[in-house]
Order: sequence, then C-alpha cells, then structure tokens
Amino acid sequence: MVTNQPLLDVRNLKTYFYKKGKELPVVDDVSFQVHEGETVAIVGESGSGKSMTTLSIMQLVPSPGGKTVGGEILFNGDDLLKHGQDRMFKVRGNDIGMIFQEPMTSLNPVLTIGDQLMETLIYHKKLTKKQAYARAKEMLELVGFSRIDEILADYPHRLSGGMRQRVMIAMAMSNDPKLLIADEPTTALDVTVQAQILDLMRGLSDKFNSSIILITHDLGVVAELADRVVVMYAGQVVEEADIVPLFDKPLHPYTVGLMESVPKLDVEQDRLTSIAGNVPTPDNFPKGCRFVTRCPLAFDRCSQELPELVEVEAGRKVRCFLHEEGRNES
Amino acid sequence: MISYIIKRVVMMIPILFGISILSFAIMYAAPGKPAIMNLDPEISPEVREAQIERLGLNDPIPVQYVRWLGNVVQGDFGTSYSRKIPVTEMILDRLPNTLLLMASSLFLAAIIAIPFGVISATRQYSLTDYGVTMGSFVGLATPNFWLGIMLIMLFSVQLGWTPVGGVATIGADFSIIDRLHHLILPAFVLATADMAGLTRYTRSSMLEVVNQDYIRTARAKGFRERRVIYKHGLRNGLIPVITMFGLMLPTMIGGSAIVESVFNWPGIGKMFIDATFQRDYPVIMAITMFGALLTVIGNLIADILYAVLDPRIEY
Amino acid sequence: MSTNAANEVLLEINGLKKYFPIKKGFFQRTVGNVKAVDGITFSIKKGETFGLVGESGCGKSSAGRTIMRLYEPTEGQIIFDGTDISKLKERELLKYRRDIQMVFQDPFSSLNPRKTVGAILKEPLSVHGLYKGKERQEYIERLMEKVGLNPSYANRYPHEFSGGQRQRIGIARALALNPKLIIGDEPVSALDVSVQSQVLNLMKDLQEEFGLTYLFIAHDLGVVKHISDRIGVMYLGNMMEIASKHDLYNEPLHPYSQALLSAVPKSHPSERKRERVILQGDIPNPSNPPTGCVFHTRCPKAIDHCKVDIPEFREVRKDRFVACHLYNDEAMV
Amino acid sequence: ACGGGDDAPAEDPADEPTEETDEDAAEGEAAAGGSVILGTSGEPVTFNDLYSQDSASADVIDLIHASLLRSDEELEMIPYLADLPEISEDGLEYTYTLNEGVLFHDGEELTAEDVKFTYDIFIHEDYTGPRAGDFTELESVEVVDEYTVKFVLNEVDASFITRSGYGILPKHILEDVPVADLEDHMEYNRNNPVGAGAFQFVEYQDGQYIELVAFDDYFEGRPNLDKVTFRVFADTNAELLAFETGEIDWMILPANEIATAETYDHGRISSTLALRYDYIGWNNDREPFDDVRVRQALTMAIDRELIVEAIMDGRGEVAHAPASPLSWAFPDDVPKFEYDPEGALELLAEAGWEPGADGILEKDGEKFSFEILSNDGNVIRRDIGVIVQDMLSDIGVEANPRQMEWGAFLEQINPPNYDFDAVVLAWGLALDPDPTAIWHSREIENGLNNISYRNDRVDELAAGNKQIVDQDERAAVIGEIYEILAEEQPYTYLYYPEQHILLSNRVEGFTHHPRVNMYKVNEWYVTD
Amino acid sequence: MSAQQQPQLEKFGHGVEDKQVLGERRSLLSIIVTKFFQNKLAVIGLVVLTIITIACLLAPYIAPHDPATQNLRNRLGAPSPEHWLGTDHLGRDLFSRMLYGGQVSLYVGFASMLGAVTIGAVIGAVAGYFGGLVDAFLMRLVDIILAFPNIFLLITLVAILDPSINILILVFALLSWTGTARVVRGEFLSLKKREFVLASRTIGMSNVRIIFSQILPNALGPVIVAATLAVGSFILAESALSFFGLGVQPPNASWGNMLTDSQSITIFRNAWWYPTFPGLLILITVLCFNFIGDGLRDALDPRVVEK
Ligand SMILES: Nc1ncnc2c1ncn2[C@@H]1O[C@H](COP(=O)(O)OP(=O)(O)OP(=O)(O)O)[C@@H](O)[C@H]1O
Ligand SMILES: Nc1ncnc2c1ncn2[C@@H]1O[C@H](COP(=O)(O)OP(=O)(O)OP(=O)(O)O)[C@@H](O)[C@H]1O
Ligand SMILES: [Mg+2]
Ligand SMILES: [Mg+2]
Repeated sequence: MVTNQPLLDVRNLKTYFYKKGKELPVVDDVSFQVHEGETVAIVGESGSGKSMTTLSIMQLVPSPGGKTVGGEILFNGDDLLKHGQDRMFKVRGNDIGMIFQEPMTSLNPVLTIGDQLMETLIYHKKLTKKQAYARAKEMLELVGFSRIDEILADYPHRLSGGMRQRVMIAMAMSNDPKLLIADEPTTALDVTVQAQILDLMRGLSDKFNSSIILITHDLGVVAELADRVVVMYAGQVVEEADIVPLFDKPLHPYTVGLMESVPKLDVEQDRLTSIAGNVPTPDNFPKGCRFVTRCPLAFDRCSQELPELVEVEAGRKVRCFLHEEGRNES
Repeated sequence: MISYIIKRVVMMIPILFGISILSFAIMYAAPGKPAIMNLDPEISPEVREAQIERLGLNDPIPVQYVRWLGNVVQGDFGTSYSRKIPVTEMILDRLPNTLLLMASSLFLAAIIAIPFGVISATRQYSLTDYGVTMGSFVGLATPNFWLGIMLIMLFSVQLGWTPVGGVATIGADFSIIDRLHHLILPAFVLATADMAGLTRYTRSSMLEVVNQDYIRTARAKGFRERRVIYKHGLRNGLIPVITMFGLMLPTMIGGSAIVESVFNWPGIGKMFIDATFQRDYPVIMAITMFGALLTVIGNLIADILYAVLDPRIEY
Repeated sequence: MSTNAANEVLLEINGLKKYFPIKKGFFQRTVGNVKAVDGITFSIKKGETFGLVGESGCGKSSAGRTIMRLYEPTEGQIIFDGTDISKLKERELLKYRRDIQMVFQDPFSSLNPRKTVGAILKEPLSVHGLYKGKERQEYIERLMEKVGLNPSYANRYPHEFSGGQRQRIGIARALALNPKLIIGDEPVSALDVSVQSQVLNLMKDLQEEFGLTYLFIAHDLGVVKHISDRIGVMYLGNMMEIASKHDLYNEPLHPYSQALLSAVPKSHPSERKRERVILQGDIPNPSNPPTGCVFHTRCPKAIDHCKVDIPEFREVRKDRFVACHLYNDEAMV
Repeated sequence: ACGGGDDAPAEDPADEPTEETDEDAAEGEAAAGGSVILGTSGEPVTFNDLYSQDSASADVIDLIHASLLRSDEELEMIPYLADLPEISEDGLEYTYTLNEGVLFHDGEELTAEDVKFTYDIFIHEDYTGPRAGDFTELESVEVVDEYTVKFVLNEVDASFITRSGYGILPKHILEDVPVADLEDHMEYNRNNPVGAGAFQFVEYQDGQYIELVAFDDYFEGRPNLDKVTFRVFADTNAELLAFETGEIDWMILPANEIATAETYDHGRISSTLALRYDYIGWNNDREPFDDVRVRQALTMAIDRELIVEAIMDGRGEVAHAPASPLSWAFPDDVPKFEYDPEGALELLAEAGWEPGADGILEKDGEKFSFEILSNDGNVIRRDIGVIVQDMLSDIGVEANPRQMEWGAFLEQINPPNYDFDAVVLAWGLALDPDPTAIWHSREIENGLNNISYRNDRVDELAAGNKQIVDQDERAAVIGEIYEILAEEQPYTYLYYPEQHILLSNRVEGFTHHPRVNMYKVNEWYVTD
Repeated sequence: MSAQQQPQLEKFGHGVEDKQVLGERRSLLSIIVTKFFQNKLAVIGLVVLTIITIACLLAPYIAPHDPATQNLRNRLGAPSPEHWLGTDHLGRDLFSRMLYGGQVSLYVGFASMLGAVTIGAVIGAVAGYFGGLVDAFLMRLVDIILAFPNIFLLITLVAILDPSINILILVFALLSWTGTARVVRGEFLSLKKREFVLASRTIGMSNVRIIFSQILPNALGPVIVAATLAVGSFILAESALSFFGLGVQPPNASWGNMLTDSQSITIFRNAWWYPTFPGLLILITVLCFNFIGDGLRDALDPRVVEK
C-alpha cells in the first residue's frame, strides 16, 4: 500500500495562536505522512491540536489569532505553504476534501442540498448545471440515498444527522479529491448511525483508492478504519505506528493510558485504568515532555528536556525517553 | 403559509383592540378637554355645551368608546374637532407622504447600513471597522432635529442644492426629480438613527455567522472569500436583520413627527403632534391605531420575510 | 454482578409515561404529543447500578428527569422506597429530594457560572438546613476531598476547572445530601476518555463507600457495561429489553439490542471484519411513532405481525425482559 | 373679542375701499401679473368667516371674501361692499347701501339678500359658531331693496358698526344648508369657498399650500397679482430659511429672528404695533394678590423695559393699561408703575411683608412664594416666567415658573377651577374697546375674568358703555375704567408688542395693517 | 494485551486524587474587567463619562455662576473669560447651565433606566420562568405596548400628565420596559433549561430562590448592556420631547431643553456656542453610553466567561 512518495508529507508543522502577547503552540513541530490510498488516523484528547493540524493543512487556521509559523506541507511533493492563498483555492474542495464533526451545523441552512452539492462542481470543475446535477445525483446514490431528487431539493434541517453527514461526505468526495480529511466525522452521531458512516467511508476509500486523514478521539473508530495512527498530545505527535502494532503494543505511556482507560465490551474490567489530571492547555504546557505531569513513568529528565520523535522500528515513531534508541526495552 | 398569514392577521385584532382601549382610556382620563371646547371663551356657555353635547363628549367614556369602535368598524374614524374634516380623509391625504418618507428612509438605511455592516464584520478590528463603528455610534447619538436643521443650513441655504422643505415645488408640475430633490434630506435624517442601529446589528449578526461551521465548510470547499461571505454568509446574516426592519417601522413613525416638523413635510407625524396639543381625540385615536396597525403589519412582514429567507421556519 | 447486599427494591417504575404536548397557535392549543417516554417499567435494587442505554432522543433523559420529578409524569408510578412519589406535591417531595440526586451530562452548563464551588456545594445544605457554620465548611471540605478535589479550590469559580473536575463538583453536589439513589444522566459522555475513566472509577468507589444505588444513563455501551449490573435498552420511548449485563452482551435477545451492540466499534483492528448489523433509516419521530412495534420500521427481522401488534414487555427467560414478537413462543417457567 | 392664546382668533376684518388705486398708478410700476408665495404657520380650518377662529383661516378669508365695511390701518371703519351705514336717531337701525354690480366668484351678483342671509345666520338659534355673543343686540335684518339692507337692534350698541366686517356668504349656494350643519359643511367651507373678494379659491393641499388666483371681476378692479399661494409651515426656522432661499415672499417675523432678517438683501422688514397687549394676571381672589399694594409692588419689581429689550429685541412699548395705543379709547394718561424695586419693597412692607431669614419675604410665617403659569409651546411666555422669577428674586419674592399643556392649562385657570397664582398671557384686542367681557365681575363665571377682578365702579361704568353712541363720551367712560385698572393692577401689563412682516423686495404695494395681514392685497404687485 | 505492558499499567493511578494544578487565579470580575478594558472605545467612553458625571455632580462647587441668574443685558454673549462657553438668550452662563443641566439629563437617563429595567426584569423573569399562560398574557401585554407608536404615546402621556421631571421618568419607564422584559424572558427561557437550574430543583430549592439566586445573576449581562444603552437613549428621548416643548421644563435646565432653546436661525448664525455645546455634550454622553454598552456586551458575554 505504501508507495515511495507520500501524497501528503507534513514536516515540522508549527501553528501558533497569539493571545494577549502570549504565544500558544497549539501545533508544535508535527510531522507525518499520508500515502496514497492510506487511511491515517490522528487520535488524541480534546485540545491536543488535531483539528488545528488539519486546518493548517487546509490553511484555514482562524485568523486573526492563529498562524502557521513554520514547517512544510508537501502535497504531491509541492509545498502548499509556499504558495499563496490563490493556490489553496484550487486545492481546497478539489484536491483535498474536508468534512467536519458537526453534521447539524456544517451545512448552510438556507441553501438546498442540491445547491450546496452542485456549487463545488460548478465552481471547481466548471460543469454546467445539468452536468453538476447529474453528478450530484450520482454522489448521493453512492452514499446510500434513495429518493435523491427530493433530497436535492430539500434543505439541511429536514435531514437527520446521519443523512447530513452522508451529504457532507458526498460533497467532499464529489470532486474526486485525492485526500479526504474527516475531522471527527462520527462523534456527534449515534452508534448505529456511526456504523453506517464508517461502513460508507471504508467503502469509498476502497473504491476510489483515496487517502483519508481521520481525526477522532475514539480508539474504536480508529480500530475500525485506520491503516496507520498518529497519536497527538498537547500539540505534538507522541507516537506514530501502523494500526495493528499500535493496538498490540502501544509504546508511549500516553497511548497506553489512552487505550487502557476505555471501557471495553469484550474485556471484563473491575476498575478502569486512568490517567491522572487533565490535558494541559497551551498556555501552560510543562517544560520538557508535555506528558510529564500525568505520566506514571516520568523521571527527572522528562521534566527537563523535550524528547524527540524517534523512529524505533520501521514505520514506528515515539516521543519518549523510555524508547530512545538503546533504552527501548521491547 | 397563507393560513399562517390569515391566522396572524386574526391575531392582530386583539392587540389592536387592546391598544384602542388603552389609548382611549389614557386620553379621556387625562385632565383637560379638547381645544375646541376651550378656544373662544366668548362662545356662550350654552353654545359650548351644545357643541360638547353634539360631539357626545358628555357621555360616559365606555359609551363613547363603544360608539367610536362601532364607527371605526364601519371605516369611519370620525371628524377632526379642530379641522372639521373627516379623519380618514385627513389621514389618506397625508399618509402617502409619510409612507414615502418612511419607505425611502428604510431603503436608504438598508442600502447604506447593510454593506457597511458586512464590511465592518469581515474586517473586524480594521480601520474600516473602527470608522464604521464610530460613524454609526455618532449616528445613534445625534438628536435628529438638530441634524435636520444643520443639514438644511448646509445643503439648502449654504450650497443651495436642496429645497428647505416640503414635498414638492409649489406650483411646479409633478416630476420625479423634484420629488427626490425634496425627499433626500428628510429621508436621510429620518434614516440616521436606524441606519446606525442597522449597521451595528448587521455587523454583529455577520460576525456570528462568519464563525459558523457552514462558513468553514464553504471555505473548505475552496470558495473565495467574496463568495463565502456574500453567498453563504449574507443570507444567513440578514435573517435577524430583517426582523429589525419590522421593529424599525414604529420608531420611524415616531421619528417622522420630528423630521416632518423640521422639513415641513406634510405627513401624519406632524399632524399627530398638532392633534395632541389640541386634544383632537378622533385624530389621535386614528393615528395611534394606524401606527399600531403599521407596527403589527411590520412585524408580520418581518416574520414572513423571515420565513422566506430561512427555510428552517415552516408554518 | 451480585455485589449488592440486600435484594431489596429501592426504586420501582411502573408504566411510566412522559408526553410533551406540542402547542401551536395563538391560544397554545395542544395539537399532539411527543411521546418521550411511553410506558416503561423496571425496578432497581438497593446498591445496584441500573444502566439505561439507547440512541439519541429515545427518551433516556426524559425518563431520568421524570423519575427525578423535574418533569411531571404523564402517567405511571414511581415507587421510591415503598412510596409512590409520582403524584406528590413539591413540598411533600422535599423529603425525597434528599434521597434522590442527579449528576448531569454537561459539565459546563450544570454548574452555575456565577457561583463559587463552595457556594454551589453549600446550596443543598442550606436548602435542607443541614450543618451550620464551621461544621458546614468542614463538611464541604470533606466532600471535595472525597471526589478528589483540593478543598482549597472552594472559592474558585467553575470556569477555572476542567471538564473532569467540574464533573467531580457535580458529583459532590449530588453526594452532599447523602442520597440513596443517584441518577446519572450521561455523566461521562462529555469527557475525554482519560478523564472519563477517572470519573467512572470515582463513581464506583463512591458507590462502594456509601452503598449508593445508581440509575446510569448513557449511550456508550462500553461505559454502561462497565458500570452497570443490569441494563435496560430503550428505543423511542419504550423499553426494549432488560437483562443483566452479561446476558445482554453475551446474547442480546431483541433485534434492536443486537444491532446496537454490533454497531459498537471493535476494540482491536483484528476484529474489524466481523459481521455487523447495519440499521437502515432513522429513528422515527416520537410525536408520531410507528404502529405496532415501534422498531419494526428498522428491524431486520420484522414480520408482518410487528406492524400491527404492540409486543408485550415480558420476562421471557429468568431475569430477562424483552418486548419482541420473536420471543412470543418462549415462555417463562 | 379676546382670545386666550397666541392663536387667539383674529377679529372680523373690515377693509377700506380702494380710493388709492390712482396713487398706485402714479407710482407707476403696478404691473399686472406675477405671483407671490406667503408663509403661514397654521393650517387654515375653514374659509367661512362665520366660523373661523384662527388667523390662518382669517388670512385666506380676507382674500376670498368681502365684507360690508372694513377697518383701515388706523382702525377706522371705512366703506367696502357698502358705504358707512345710516344710523337711526334712536341708534337702533343701521341701514347699509351696497355697491351695485358686485359679483361673487361664480358670477352671481351680491345683493342685499346675501347680506341678510349671512347675518341671519348669526342670530339663528342653531348657529354654532363663535360669534353669537357679538350679535345679542341684533334683532333682525331686513332687505329694503336689492342694494339696501337694514339691521334692527334691540338695544343701542355703539360697537355694532365693528360687526360689519364679516365676509358675505353667497345665499344662492348655501341657502339649502341647515344652519346647524353649516359649520361642518366642508363642501363649501373648505373645498369650494365662493366669495366676492379679490382672489378666488383654487386649491387647498392639506399641510402644503392654499392657492388663490386673481378674480377678474373683482368689484374694485382686477388685482395686480395673478396668483397668491399660502405655503404652510410647521416651524419658524424652516419658514425663515425658505424666505432666505427665496422660496417665499412674505412671512410674519418673530422678533428673535430680526437680526437674521436684517441681513437679507432681498427682503425688508415692516413693523407696526399690534392690537394686543401681554400681561401677567394675578389671581385677585388669592392671597397675597388680593392686596392691591402687593400687585402694584410686583409690577414695580418687574423691569418691563428690560423684558421688551430681552424678549422682543427692544421692539414694543411698555404697557400700563389693558388697551392698545392704537385704539381710539386709549387714555392719554393713566397711573404708571415704573420699575422701582425699592418702592416695591416699601409697598410690600406696608402690606406686611418683611424679609425672612433666608432673604425671602414673609408675612405671618408664610413665605412669599407662588407659581407663575404659562402654556407650553409658547417660548416667549415661558421665558417671561423665567425672567420674572429672576427679577422678583431680587426683592425676595419666590416665583416658580411652570408650563402646562394648553388644554390642561385652560382647564386649570378657567372656571370652575381658577387654580393658579399668576399666569402669563396676552389679549388680542377687538376693534371695539368694550372692556366689559374681561373686567365686569359677572364675567368671572363666564371665564374671561378668570383672575376674579371685582370693582363696583368698573362694573357700573362697563355695563353702560356700549349704549353711549358718542365716541368721545364713550372714550371718557372707558378711559376711567382704564384708569382704575391701571391703578389697581389686577394684571401687570407688560407691553404692547410690535408685529413684524418680512417681505421680499420684489413685492410692492404692501400696506401694514395692525390686525389684518391680508390687507389690500389687490394692490400688491411684483417687480420682476 | 501483551504481557509486557502489565508492569507499566500498575503505575497509572486510579484517578481519584486529581493532581491537576489550576491555571492562574482569575475571578469572574477580573475577567470581565480585563475584557472590558481591552476595548479601547469602551474605556474612553467610561473615562469621559466619568468626568462628565463627576463634573455635573460637583456643579455647585465648580460652576462659576448661578445657573439661573440672568443678565438680560448680556444675551447670547460669546465665550469669554467671564463666561467660558458664552451665555444663552437670557444671559445665563452656559457652562454653569450645562453642568446643572447635566444633573437633570443624567438623572432622567438613569432614573428612567432604573425604572424600565426593574419593571422589565421582573416581568421578563416571571414570564420566562413560569411560562404558560402567565407568559402568554405578559407577552401579549408587551406586544400591545410595543405596537403603540411609542413616541405618540409618550407625547400624549407627557402632554396630558403635565411634564414634570418625575412624570417624564415615569412615562419613559412605563413605555420602555418591554425591551428588557423580552431580553430577560429570553435569557430565562434558555437558562431555566440549563442543568444547573435543574440541579437546584433537584435539591428542592424554591422557585423564588431559583429565580433570584440562580437565574437572575446569569441573566444580568444582557440586562446591564440594555440598561447602559437605555440611559443614552433616554437622554436623547428627553431632547426629542424638548423639541415639542414637552421635555424637562424650565427653569430646570437639561441638555435637551437647552439644545431646543437654541434652535433658532439667528442663534445658529450669531451665537454658535449656544446650540453647539449642549448638542455636543448630548452627543458625547450618548456616545459614551453606547461605547460602554458595546464594551460590556463583549465583556459580559457568557461564552467568554465560561470557556
Ligand atoms: N481560535 C482559537 N484561539 C485560541 N486558541 C485556539 C483557537 N482554536 C483552538 N485553539 C486551541 O488550540 C488547541 C488545539 O485545538 P484543536 O481544535 O486543534 O484541538 P482538537 O484536538 O481538535 O480537540 P477536539 O477534540 O476538542 O476537537 C486547543 O488548546 C485550543 O484551545
Ligand atoms: N422539554 C421538552 N419538551 C418537548 N420535547 C422534549 C422535551 N425534552 C425532550 N423532548 C423530546 O423527547 C424526546 C426524548 O428526549 P430525551 O432528551 O429524553 O432523549 P435522550 O434519550 O436523552 O437523548 P440524548 O441522548 O440526545 O440525550 C426527544 O424527541 C425530545 O425531542
Ligand atoms: Mg477538533
Ligand atoms: Mg439525554
């Protein structure tokens, strides 16, 4: 599955917020790659910088306030950050499609589904209205709608959450993007509907061989869908691994804690493991390793120095002194 | 929708009814009598008494109210005490002027305020934003009679661009240019406060909209900012602004009293003021009722527009 | 789980209904009802945790709030500790207010942003006139310690706390009156997993320490399973199935329970390809529920019978209650 | 007649026939044609002279209608439609001879029938207008022949001749209208007034303008102007600015804007004493104003010269009696109370008022403190109140100005309430100086004597004054009344104001009449 | 679960003790104040308004002349060392009158606001909290009052009730509470569904206590904003009524009646200082109230405080 040149290569991405003279490193030196046809999940708790990472890729960081201050975003080998916004207008919605967490609010309430679907087609692909309509129908069929003409003429508020999320997917996919970024696409949905959507996304990525960046905090969703996982904590990548090795053997204490604290259906646990404390906010990230305040295995060095993200195995990186070369016990 | 409108129209009736009772009560309970009853003290008490009797002013207030209501239901608002002509005729004579003034002001307020509000919102904290904010605050804080006179002094007297007042040049044939010429200053003055309010309102509404998820979606679809703001943002942003229009109507009728005086505009606002001072009850009642009607209609129109603009509202 | 000491029933719900009238027009006429809870029956034993699961809008919160008497029940009985509290007046209810407490879902909106933590925790005490002065202060400090909060935070405002900490405050508030039953309306759904587990552990600890009984509402099946002894599955205002957690997770009987469980993402990628039941369509509108079995419109196993007859909610096996025509033949001995 | 307010009813106009047309011709430029626009600050209500009560109506009526007699600028009655009447020996019959060939605007001739028709209405029992009181002495009107009409009185009334100024109505148009309905007969009164005056009604646009055109067959000859338009203004500022920009040619100029008007190159100001006086009325029934010394003292404490200076830019005369210098009955010499605060204090001391601890006068523990009332909307009277407050405070009298809405104001000061201490008002005077209606004690109940002035001698003199036919004799009687009133100061007479007209330089032939704005407009002409 | 992980797992706590250190201590008030002070216009407004208010309150001490003392021989005098801002048409010192007039204008503004806001808050709270028929009835009342052409009613009332300052305030208050009522009602409707209110009910708190101790403090933000803006609008309304001679009546000076008294062409031309200073003062004051209101709106926004 993995080809040589990655479709997306994020290198040392830094996106900071500036508030009252303070610099908030919400995305701090994030690097990862997405290959063609691959589904990469970014997991992490709320506030860990998942959304900001993808918004940086799209260059939609809220401004004023936020700014991408460093790094490269190579899309097909071409650094998106080097070109101005003009270039991004061609990339967004065309080469990269994006869907968001809140299906209820992410569609424009005053435009019909048809309008919103066709708009991108007409805008980017310069289709005629008729062609766009045909294509829109096709896409809706693909995401499993019946009564398509009715849906096209309808307004978002008449659709249920699951339906809207499917519309969002259809919309993001309609221009055959090479990369689909899905920012918590199922968080707001019920499990049965989530199952529908996950099913659909898997089907689509198989069918079009498109790459997906899937943002979630739900490890179950990751287990269902991802090929590779990037674990983020406090604006940084703390671990990156292929899906199975990660689930078999998480390396970073944070990943371990994360996986162990989820109550599971198939395992009987009398007590859950939990990570003490809370995710630190960007204005008081600890010095040294950012996980140090919550890490049960922390030692002196952790609070002094920031560990590097090092490759410990092929395709596997960890940011932890416990797993630095030579220290790696596994 | 039609049935909704009908329902709403029916709903107006109790409101108008309540207003009529309240105004009637206030008016008649107050000390003092209609001016005609006081004017020439030389009229012998008998004649005066006869006049009062003729007008039915000696009857108990509820009786007078019922009589008034009965006539109104038949479309008769009575005869002005001081002007001696049917109130309906008086109002119809001047209403078009007031409506013209109000409509132009609304229009002016809208075409100036909305773009400024949008620009101000999309460039939050920019110099433009500060300028617009400042301008609209000043607009809100300026007493409009003072502004009116200042503008007349400047544009009519100093520069000679506009006439001092009135609706049209006396004796001249009807011409649109002439009407506009007379209209521009009063419409502008009447519009200032609302214009300012509307700008503020549009700004905050747009600011809200700009932070909505669907705007982010539109951006993620690769649309340019202009399209994002005007196609995806504006319509949503305008929905609450539209309701403002409905609420602006009654304040405009009020404001028109001053503007009409300053610009010598023969509308019902000025007429109302005169009627109040003369205790011309039929006129006061008629204009109050008319104002109330305009207000409820304004609200209705706002609600209908609301529904038209916002598909989420279904009736 | 059979950790509960006594087999005494603490709460018994009989045919509880909660309809919300849909009002329209000038005179606010009632033109219909949202049947948020449409006749559910279950009981909770002392010291037990009863989990209530179901999809969004199925009436879990409404049920919880009606039991709490925050909503007036439309019909049915709420027998708490032997007394039917469903018709009690607010003043008579005051006594029971101490015994039943609630923990809410949203850690942001469940605490009054204008009050300090200390003030929030003091409120229940002052309403019921418990403790005075210094004693009260000490009690509050103890309470905070119990839920793992530093008592020195008592004069801080909710906005200064993280979600998990706020939820602890909410729990402390519920505990303040020393209740017998705590209704948790999705108390952990808004929290991050790492924090969620803290709170779940806390709740378990407290249950043991104080012998609490929980009615735990959640939509996360993993969480419910973790904390509950018995679980009720709701759909569209109706109870579909009640079973002990082992029975339910090992062998769900109702087709809806089956679909729900199979929809839960697996915890390991290797199980990915397992067969799952994907439900079609959406939950119907509770103001106009389907005839017959409310689930028949989405049920993969629906038979004609389901469209017409409302299945009876009955005990088809020992301690297993189901409302489904598929089990008509099974009979309890 | 006297009005209560500023918008007090204008009295019956009576204009002089045009003997002087030749003179105008001598000046040469009286070119026919052209039009003028006049500013007016009120909306006329009716163009029927029998019912009009406001000056805006009166102005238009004076153009549309013609009357038997009219007053000239000296306020003498002079012939108009008719010659001066022949009065019978017993003073009870007035016989008027009409000009022949006078036409109404619709071409019908004006005859004795029309005169009788008009005057019969005044004495009709259904008459609802304001002038019934003027005609209590009129017994009947008789048509002697087509051009001769005889008025029969039931009592001698020296003032009757001044009642000859009402515009004659066309019988042929109005005879079918019941008298009771005539007041509201707007079809004629407002929409189609027809008279025999110099100008013919064309159109009344409510709130905007009233348009009139020259009546070709006007019996004194066609007016010079083709058209006269009244433009209605709600606001003096707007009116003045309209004059400034040349949008109007004529307006009544408030004294406080004279300074501006004087700077206009294209206009001129014409000023004349108006037939009125302004006053402060003291409630003679109330302490301490029931004491004549107090009233005199108050007058002495008020610097009226300064008020004239401040309020009217010095244009006006300090008043000492309730009359107008314009009137033939105006006394040469009456007691005068000049500004003299010291004297005022002495008088007050005499009356028992001594300064208290805080400097305010006291008597029997009561402070000298009262309310001085005026109607709101009238800035001048309001300012007078404030000025008087300041002036009286110098002698330790506390006067608190207070404004009231006109309707409530009248209700409060008039019977049966009489609830006031002092009130700032003005009287617009009638041509006839009969003081009865204001000063006779029987009028306390009727309203005009609302300050409750009682003086037996005045009652006696007033009661008989109208029966005195000889003007000099009557002037002596009335003069005595004035003397008493000047001495007793039931009012503090403030001043006789001037009226100012601002007139465009393009308008010539204008004659400034003290009470008739539209006087001899047929002689006006424009120079462009 | 592979075996190696077990030792590590032991080391994770069981999450009862929360070690998290809180961020820097910031009270609600300090957040609001900080936020408010970030808004430059609002701060300018506050400073200027404070100066104006203090100056007016101290009028007896700083006014160089008695505001009522006339000098009819120095009417419409130009600004001079004796009369800093000139004199009015009765020769009174404008600067002194403006200070005293400010007392009246500000009093009218504040008192009317207090009246309107109190009525509005109580009615809005009752309507919003109890809902149902009470709400329907009160909201119809609001509809009726709103549908009155306000300035007409104002004029009628003021005209017939005899315009004294207190009547003016009463009428302003009686006609202007509807806005506050609606805002408060809206806040109550949404707040009463908030879980902290439900929580108060679960502990058996009484309605009155819930309204006043739980909900009202949270609904106060918009009320304060509305109140601030209202003061300005009442000052303007008084000046508009003055235009018809119905505002504050002489001898009391108010900025409104001073401005109205100066509305004459001759004064505009020959005594520019007379209309300019009261006009400017109204403008600046109302402007300040609007700036402050705007600043408060942002500062009191609950979203800002809670997140
Ligand atoms: N507009 C903003 N201004 C300031 N800080 C912001 C802004 N938006 C986000 N942040 C901060 O950036 C950090 C990362 O936010 P981000 O939205 O990327 O988190 P996330 O991982 O997507 O979390 P979630 O699961 O809640 O969506 C957070 O600490 C957040 O507080
Ligand atoms: N106060 C109310 N008035 C009217 N309808 C209500 C009210 N509260 C709830 N409902 C309706 O009752 C139904 C059940 O709602 P409820 O909140 O009990 O569901 P839930 O199972 O708790 O859902 P969720 O998981 O989203 O919290 C829904 O259709 C909801 O719209
Ligand atoms: Mg996110
Ligand atoms: Mg719920």
